[in-house]
Amino acid sequence: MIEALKQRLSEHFQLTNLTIKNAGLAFLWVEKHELEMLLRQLRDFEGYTHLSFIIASDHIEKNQFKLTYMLHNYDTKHDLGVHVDISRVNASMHSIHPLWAQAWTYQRELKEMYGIDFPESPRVDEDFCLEGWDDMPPMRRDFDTVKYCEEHFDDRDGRATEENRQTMKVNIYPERGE
Amino acid sequence: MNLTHDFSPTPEVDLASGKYVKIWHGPQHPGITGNMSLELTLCGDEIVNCKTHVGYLHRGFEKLMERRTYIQNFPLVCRIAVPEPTFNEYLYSAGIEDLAGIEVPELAKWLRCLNLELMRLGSFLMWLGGASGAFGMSTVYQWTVTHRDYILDLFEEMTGARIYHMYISPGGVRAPLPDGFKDRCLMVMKKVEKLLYEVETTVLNNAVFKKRAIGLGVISSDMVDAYGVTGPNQRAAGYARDTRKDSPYLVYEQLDFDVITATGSDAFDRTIVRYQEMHQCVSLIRQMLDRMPTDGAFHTPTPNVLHWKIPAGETYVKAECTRGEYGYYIETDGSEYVRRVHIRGPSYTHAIAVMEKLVIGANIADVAGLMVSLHTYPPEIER
Amino acid sequence: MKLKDVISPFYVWQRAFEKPYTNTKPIDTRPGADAYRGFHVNDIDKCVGCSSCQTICQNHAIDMVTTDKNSMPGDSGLRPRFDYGRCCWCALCVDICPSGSLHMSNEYAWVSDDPDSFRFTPGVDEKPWYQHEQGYHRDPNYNLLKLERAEMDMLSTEEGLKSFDEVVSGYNHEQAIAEADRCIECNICIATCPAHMDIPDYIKAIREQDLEEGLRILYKTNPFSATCGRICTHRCEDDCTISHLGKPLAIRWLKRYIIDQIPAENFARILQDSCEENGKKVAIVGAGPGGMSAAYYLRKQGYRVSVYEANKRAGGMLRYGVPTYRLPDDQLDKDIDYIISLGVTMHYETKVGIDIEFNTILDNNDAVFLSTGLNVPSNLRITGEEHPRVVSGLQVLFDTASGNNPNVGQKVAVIGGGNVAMDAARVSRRFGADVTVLYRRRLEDMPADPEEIKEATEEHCHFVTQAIPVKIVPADNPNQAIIHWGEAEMVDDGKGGRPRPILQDDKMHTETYDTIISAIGQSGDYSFLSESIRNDLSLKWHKFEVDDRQRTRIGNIFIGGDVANEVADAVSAIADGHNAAIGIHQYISEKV
Amino acid sequence: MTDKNDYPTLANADLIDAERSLFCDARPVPYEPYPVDFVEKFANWVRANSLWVLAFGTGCGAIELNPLMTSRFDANRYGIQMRPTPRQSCVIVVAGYSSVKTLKRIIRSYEQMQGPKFVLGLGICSLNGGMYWDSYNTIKRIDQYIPIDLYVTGCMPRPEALLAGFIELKDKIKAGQCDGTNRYVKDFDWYKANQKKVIKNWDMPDYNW
Repeated sequence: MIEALKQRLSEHFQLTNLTIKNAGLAFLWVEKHELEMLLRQLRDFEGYTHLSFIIASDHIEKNQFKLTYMLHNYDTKHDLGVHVDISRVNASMHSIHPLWAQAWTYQRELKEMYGIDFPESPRVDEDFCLEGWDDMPPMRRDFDTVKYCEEHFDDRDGRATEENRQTMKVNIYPERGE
Repeated sequence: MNLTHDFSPTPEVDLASGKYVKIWHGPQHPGITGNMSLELTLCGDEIVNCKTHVGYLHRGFEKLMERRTYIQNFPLVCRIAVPEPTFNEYLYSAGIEDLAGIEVPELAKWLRCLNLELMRLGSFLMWLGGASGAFGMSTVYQWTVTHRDYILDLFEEMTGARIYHMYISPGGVRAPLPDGFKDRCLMVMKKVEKLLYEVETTVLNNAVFKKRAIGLGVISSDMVDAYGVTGPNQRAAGYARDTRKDSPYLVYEQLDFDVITATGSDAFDRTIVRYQEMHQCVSLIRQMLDRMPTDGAFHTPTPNVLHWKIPAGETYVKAECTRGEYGYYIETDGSEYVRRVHIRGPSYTHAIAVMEKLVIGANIADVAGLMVSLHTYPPEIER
Repeated sequence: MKLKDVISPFYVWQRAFEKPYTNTKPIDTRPGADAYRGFHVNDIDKCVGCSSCQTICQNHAIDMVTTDKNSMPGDSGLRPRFDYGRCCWCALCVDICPSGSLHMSNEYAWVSDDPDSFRFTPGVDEKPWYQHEQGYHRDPNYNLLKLERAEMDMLSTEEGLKSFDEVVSGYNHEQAIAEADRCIECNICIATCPAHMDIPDYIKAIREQDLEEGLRILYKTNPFSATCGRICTHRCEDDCTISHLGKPLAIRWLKRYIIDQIPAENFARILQDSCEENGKKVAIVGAGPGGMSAAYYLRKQGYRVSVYEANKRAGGMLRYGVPTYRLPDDQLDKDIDYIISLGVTMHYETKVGIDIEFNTILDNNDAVFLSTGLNVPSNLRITGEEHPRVVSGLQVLFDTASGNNPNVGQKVAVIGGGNVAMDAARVSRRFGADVTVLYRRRLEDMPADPEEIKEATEEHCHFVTQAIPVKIVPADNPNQAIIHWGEAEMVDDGKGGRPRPILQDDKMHTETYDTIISAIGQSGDYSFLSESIRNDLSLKWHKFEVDDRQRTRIGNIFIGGDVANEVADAVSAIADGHNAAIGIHQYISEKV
Repeated sequence: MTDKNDYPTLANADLIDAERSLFCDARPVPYEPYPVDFVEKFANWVRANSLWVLAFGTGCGAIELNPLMTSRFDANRYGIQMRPTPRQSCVIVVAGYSSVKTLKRIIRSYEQMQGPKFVLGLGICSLNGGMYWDSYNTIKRIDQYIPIDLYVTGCMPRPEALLAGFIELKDKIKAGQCDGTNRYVKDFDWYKANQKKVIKNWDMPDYNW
C-alpha cells in the first residue's frame, strides 16, 4: 500500500528516502521547497487529513534541523511522517498554516524552542511557553540546561557526596598502587 | 477542507471606545482547567476575541529527557500529564520497546491495559466532577472525586502510589497484581456504576445543564480535521474514530467494545459520549479481570539499564487517552540517551486553537463550561 | 423542557440518608498500601556502598556519605543519604540495589518548617518507620540487572583430556560485550584486586569497543594481562557487587578478551612505552611474574634492568608450575616478550649464588629486587618418602613444562589439596593415569580454586578426603610404591578455628600406586644470601618482612612475590613487582 | 500605626507611565500583633481555624487538593476552605514546581493576599527543585522568592500528608510562630532582588497591593 503511494508521489515529487517502520507507520524525506505541495497532495488526494504534530529535532553534527510533519490517514489507519532537513543557520521554513488551522501553534512553538522562523505564520513571534526568554532557544542541542540552572537558580547548601573509589583507596590502600 | 484559523477579531476592537473590555481568565481562576489563561475581549458579556496563553507549567520535559538515560526517563514521563500519568508510561515504554526490539510478556499486556482503563475511568470521573462543577452542580463534584479516590486506592495497591504510579516500565510492568485485587476492583466497579446512574439522573437529565450545554461550543465537522480534533470531541461530531479500534494495541483486539459517537458535537453531546465511555470502561475492566491470565512473566529482562544503548531509529506510538490521540515520537541515535522525544497531547490543539475558535460569541459565564467540555490538561500542552 | 428534567436533580437529596464517604480520621486510619513507595529503609549491614542508587537516581537525590562503617574489601563504607527535597519516590534505587539492602516503608507524611531537615541517611539516622513491615520491596522477578553470566565456550572434558590444549576458549565479541554490559561500575573490585587494576575502566573500554584503550588501562597496573586473564585467582570476582544478587562478573575472562584480540606486534604501537635512559641500574633476581613486572615498570622509567634467572626461560612458576591447558606458553610469551622487548637484559641459566655471587650483583647495581619464589617442595614427613616413586608435584609440572614426560605410570596418587596438587593430578590424567587425590581435610577446606577442583572432578580425578598418609613402603614391583593411609575425623579445635583432622588408628587403608605425587606446599631457597644479609632481612615464617613498597631493612634490597606476601598468587607477585618499582624509583631518586 | 516615613516609596521603575498611576508605590507594612497578649492569642486561634486557601493550582500538587477538599477527606471540617480570590485568602499553597512564568503570578497573588498570610510549600520541587532540578524553566528554591512557613515533602504528597501539613500549620499559627508576613516585609529588598533576577520581563509594580 505504502509502496503504491510512493509510486504515485514519485511522479510529482523527489522523495529522497522512505523507511517503512511497520504496517501502520512510515517515514519519508522530501526537499524543503516541495513540502507544501506534497502535504497538500497527501491531504487532498491521499487521505492524510489529520496532522498529528509538527516537530523539529536538532542534528547539530550535520548543521541541520530535521522537521517532522506527522500525518494520519483515517481510512487506511496509516501514519506517515514527512521529514524535511533544513539548514541550522538562519533556519527558516514555509508556513503551512493555510493547510491546517492548528499548524500555526506548532510553528509558534518551533520558533520559540528552536529559533526556526516561519515568516508567514501568524503570531509566530509571540511568546508561547516561555516569557521574557533572552537566551538561546532552549531545545537546541547546544543549549546546556544544567549550566543555565546553575547560573540562574540557586541550590540549597548541605549536599556533598563521596566517590567510593577514592574513599576505598584512602582507607584501604593509601600507599599501594599508583 | 480549507478551513483556516481566524486571527483577527470579528469587529475591530477599539478598547478606548469603552465598548469593549479585556479580561484575563486565569491562570488563577477557579473556572479554568489547570494552570493556563485566556485573554478575553468582551463586548458586554459576549466574547469577541480570545487569545490563549499557555506555558505556566512548562518544565522542558523534552529537553530533560534528552539528558537522562532510558531508565531514568521512566519515572519522569508520568509527570507530563498529571491527572492521567499512565498513558505516558505506556507510550514511552512502548516506544522504547519498539526501538529496542523487546517483546512484552502476555500478562504484562493485560496488566498494562487494565492499568490504562482504570486510569481512563479515574480521569473521566475527575472530569465529570469538573464538568458538573462548572455548570453549577458541585455536589456531583464531591461524589465523583471521591469515587476517583476509590480508584486511586486500587492504584495504590497495584502500583505503590496514588498519582505517579511508575508501574509500566520498559519491558513490562513492575509487579504482578496483589492477592485479592480482582474482588476489590469489582467492588469499586459496582460503586462506580451505581454512581454513574445517579449522575445520569442528576446531571444529564438536569434542566439547567441541558439549557446551558446544548448548543454550546459546536465543533463543526469541517473543523475536526482542520484542527486535528481527536478523541471524544471528535466522536461527538459523528466520527467513529478510536485508536483502540483503528490500530489496536495491547489486548484491545481481544476485548468487546464499540466506538461511541454522537451527532450534536456540542458540550452536551461531548458529555454524553464521555458518560457512555465511562460505562464502556467499567465493562472493559470487568472483561479484563475475567479473562486475564493469573500468572506468568510480567517483565522481559532489559539489558543492564545503567548503560543501555538503543540502536538508532525513530518511531511514533500512540494510544487513545481520555482526551484523544496521545502519542510519543521517539528518535534514538545509538547512544545511551534518547535523541528526541516529542509528546503529542490532544490538549495541545483542543486548548489553544480550538478553544480560541469556539469561545468567540460565547457568554463569559460559559467559558468554564466550554473549556471543561473540551477536556484539556494544560501540563501536556506545554510539557 | 420536560418536567422530569426539573425534578430529577433533586435526586441528590437521597444522599442525605446514606452513609457519608468521609473518613473521620484520615491521618491515623490510612496507612500506605502493602507495596506503597514511602520513605526509605536501608539495612546498613547488608549495604556495600556500591553507589548504584546514586548512579541511577535521575534527580541527584542521593549522596554517598561516610558513616561509622569502615571501608573494607567488598564494602566501600559509604552509605546513601537521601535528599527529600529531590527524591521522587520512583524506587529505581530499590530496583537497582544489588545487595538488596534498600527498600521502602509505607510511611509518607513528613512536615517541617526547616527546609534543611529533609536529608537523612536511612539506617543511620533514627526514623520511626524502619520497623514497618509493609512498603515497597523489589519483586524477585523484576530485575534491572543481568544476573547470569554470558556463556563461555569450553572444550568438553573428553576433548580436554586428550591433549594439553587450552580448555577455556575465551569470549568471542558478542559474549564479551554481553558480559561487559553487566558491569555496574561500582568500583568496589578495585580495592580487592592486589594490583588494584582499574577494572571498571577496562570493562567500559570493552563495552565501548575501544580495546586499545583497554590495553593501555591494563598495562597501567599489570603487564601480565594475558596470563592473569587466564590463571588469576580473581579475588575481584569474589567481591563483585553483582554476586550478592547473581553470578559475579567474569572479570578475568574480560581481561583475557582484550589481550586475545590484540596481536602482540601491536603492543608497542598502542602502549607507546618510551624508555628514556636515566643511567641507573637495577638487578632483579628471578624472572617470575614479580620480577618481570618490576622489570617492566623500572624499564619504563629508564632504568637499565638485568634479570637473573636460573632456568632456561623466563616466567617462573607461570611457565614451570602452571600446565599449558590453563596457560599456553605462547600467551605467557606474549606478556614476557613485550617486557623484554623494551630492553631488559636477561641472564638465563644463571643461578645466583652459584653462577654469580649475590654480593657482586648488589655492588654493581643501584638497587636489587628479589623475587625468587617458592620452589622447594615441602616434605611429607613420613617414613619411606625417599622412595623413587614418590615425586613432588612441582617436579611433575616442571618436567611437563620442559617437554619431558614425567612417566607417572597408570595409577597415581596425589597428596595435597592445593592448586599444585590439582595441576599435578590433571596433568597425570592427561598422561593417561588413573588419579586419586588424597587430602587430609574435607573438600570444602581445600585451598585450591573451586573451579580447579570442579574441573579436576569432571576429568574423573578421584577425590579421597580426610585421608592422612602414614607411611610409604616399597612394593614388590620396584616401579611401584605402597602407601598406608588412615581415615581422619574432623575435630573442633575448641577455639572457633577450622577443625583439625585426627587420625583414626583403626581405619587404615593400603594401596599400591605407580607414582605418589606429593604436593603439600613449597618453601623458598635463600641459600644464595649470605648469613649476615639473611639476618638483616628478618625472616618470619619463611617469608621476608617488607613494607608496602617492598622495602626491607637493607635500603637497596627490595623483595616481593611469594617469598614476601602471604597470598602467594601470581597477581600479588605482579602487584609486588609494581610496588617495588615505585619503591626503588623513590629510593634511587632520594639517594641522588 | 507605624510612621509612614519608615517605609520609603517604591520606584515601580518597570511600569510604563500610563500604568504607574494604577498601582500604589507603598512598601509592604509588617503585621503588628495586638498589644494585649490575650487578644493576639485569641486572634491566632481564630486564624488557625479558618484557613482560607487561594484556589490557585500552581503545579501538579494541585491534583491532590481535589480529594482533600471533597467529601472523602473533607478538609472543610478543619476550617480549610478554597477561595477564588487572593483578597479573601490567607494561605497560598505552592503546589510543587513553579515555572518562572507561574512564579510571577504566585508573587502577584501572594502580595495581594491579606496579612498575616501563610505559605505552604508542597512537594519536593518547592524544597530543592525536585524532579526538575535541571530544568531551565523551573526555579529550585521557592523560599528565595516568597517566605515559606511549612514544607510537606512527597511527590505527590498524599492528601493525608497535606492534611498533616495543614494541621501542623494550624498549630504553628496558634503558637504564633508563623512570621512569614513579617519576614517578607523585613527582607523585602532581598526577595525583590531574587524575584527580579529570574523574572526577565518584570512589567508589574514592585509591590502589588
